[in-house]
Amino acid sequence: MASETLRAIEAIVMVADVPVEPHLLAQLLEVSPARVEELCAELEASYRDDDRGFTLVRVAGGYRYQSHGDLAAYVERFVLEGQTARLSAAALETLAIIAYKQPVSRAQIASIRGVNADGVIRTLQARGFITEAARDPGPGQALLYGTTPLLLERLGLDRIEELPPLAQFVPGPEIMDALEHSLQAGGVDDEDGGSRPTL
Amino acid sequence: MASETLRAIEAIVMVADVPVEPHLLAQLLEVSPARVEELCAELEASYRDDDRGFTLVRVAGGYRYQSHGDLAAYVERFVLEGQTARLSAAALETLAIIAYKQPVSRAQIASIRGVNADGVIRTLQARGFITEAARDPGPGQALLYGTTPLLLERLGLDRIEELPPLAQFVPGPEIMDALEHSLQAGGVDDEDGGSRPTL
Amino acid sequence: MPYTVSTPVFEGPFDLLLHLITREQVDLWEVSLSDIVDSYVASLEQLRAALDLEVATEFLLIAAVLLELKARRLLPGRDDVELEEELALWEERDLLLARLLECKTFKDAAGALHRLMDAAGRSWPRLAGADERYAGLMPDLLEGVTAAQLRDHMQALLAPKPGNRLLLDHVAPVRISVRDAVDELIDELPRVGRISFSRLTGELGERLEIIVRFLALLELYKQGLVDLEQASSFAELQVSWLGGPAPGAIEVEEYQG
Repeated sequence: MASETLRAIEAIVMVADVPVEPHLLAQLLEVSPARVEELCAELEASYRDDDRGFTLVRVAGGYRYQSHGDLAAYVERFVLEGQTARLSAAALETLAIIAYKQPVSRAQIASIRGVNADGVIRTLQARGFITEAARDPGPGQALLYGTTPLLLERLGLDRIEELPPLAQFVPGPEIMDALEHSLQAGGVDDEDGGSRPTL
Repeated sequence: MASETLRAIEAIVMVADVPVEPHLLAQLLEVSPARVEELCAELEASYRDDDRGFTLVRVAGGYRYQSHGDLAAYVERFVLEGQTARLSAAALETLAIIAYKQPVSRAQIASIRGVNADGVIRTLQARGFITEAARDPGPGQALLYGTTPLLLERLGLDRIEELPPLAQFVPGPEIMDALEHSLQAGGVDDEDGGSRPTL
Repeated sequence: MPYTVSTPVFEGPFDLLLHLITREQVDLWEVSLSDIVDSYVASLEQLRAALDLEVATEFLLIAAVLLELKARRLLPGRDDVELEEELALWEERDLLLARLLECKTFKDAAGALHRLMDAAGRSWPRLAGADERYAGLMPDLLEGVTAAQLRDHMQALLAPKPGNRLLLDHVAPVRISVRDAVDELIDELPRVGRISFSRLTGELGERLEIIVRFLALLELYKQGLVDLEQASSFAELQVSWLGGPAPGAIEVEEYQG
């Protein structure tokens, strides 16, 4: 029976999308960082002994799972064939926010999108479309992101100011729906009940 | 020595960010889809036997790694925000109707629930759980809604057919009787000690 | 709060009705139609501030069927109703039953979905994707992406969300209360003295209004303010005012909370 701490390390590192620092693991699991290092070494050895197709590696100050180097040929095939070529809607949204609001922090992006964007930010950064442009001078010293010359080049722009201006707000179909619904409900006095206010 | 194909499955699923379809794996690894299923079952069993903190699951038509459910308490600490905001009772009911009756129109949903479901439908759509699946071929050409692979992932199901059969939820005889009895019109039954209408 | 109706407890008329019927599961046979109808109408009154027109209509439609069923029960053996009407009532009742059953079925199915989600929610998927060793292999992510597309996304993000309930306070929901009907009758009956039920309700257009007025009449009868006579089972119901206290001084059993 594997220890709960050992299993918890596996679970956390498995769902993390960045390398997890041993200090963080130690804190989450209420053991010493040294113990975390020991357990990770234990896990790494057991994957090696079991001849798994993945490894636990220490990289960029933390632990992460990655596919075993000797299976690179398969992974390459998968990456080439398995992925869709287009950016996801989430990635496009995040890119749009960074382009128009730069420099902007992760927290600000998340608050505009309504969901966390960390994974997407990492992808965009890995592809060289965005970069860490500055640090927030405020207390948190949050990293601020901005766009790269590569992105401008790919969009066919010379300067970021050439981005198309944001138009005056035009209500989208959902807003129209909501308005209409409300006005409809307001039409109690309409005998025929069928007249719909047009906007 | 684990087979190369087995290890390659581990390596590929490890780098995937959506469930990997067995057909794709079969194609990349040049084995039959049935063989892929066998190997995945083997992997799943070996992680279980080794008491790993992660599992290989089949969900939404493909295989993915995920943290073991019994470690939720630890992973929660790491993943700061909850995976999903909770759905309201209204949203769940609407989702159930769409899941079981898809493709289904707004009007059909509203008629089952007895209330307009537009707001709830919009929420479910925004959450990515349902989508406009088709158009009614009839005169109105009403939009018909269906569920998405994301919903399957959230439910932990491989296919929508894995939902428990709806027949299971049809009210039992006690409820039927209660409903029927309560809505009895006329005084026929009142003589024999049934409920007495009181003013 | 979504701008569609979300009442504190009940999502729609079926929800409410199911609750009323099944709440006392211990002693199902004691649940009387009267209690259900009264509770239903009472809840409706409580909910009215939160209802919009469309939903209020659904609630009222069911209230009408319920009241009709109740009215029928109050007069056992009353068969001066036309066969067609009788059949229509049974049809409505069966329809209501069928819809209640369907609603209950999906309610329970929703519970199952909830449990599945809860169980699945205890695991988190791996979403890390391929590491940087494979980054160079990824297809051109920006293919087909234009600056205009970015602008469209930004604009969509900045648009106000229709999440909030728009002001509906100016809407007066349709109200039907037995108390109002009682007041009307107290005003009208002393002037006419004796009148047939059909004349008394002659100018009322809606079936529900007639039913409510009938309930009001029964209320007055119970309090000894009117007399009701019916010569034979098919005869017209005659209403006579027996005199009594000044209008407004009457305690009406609360139908509407």
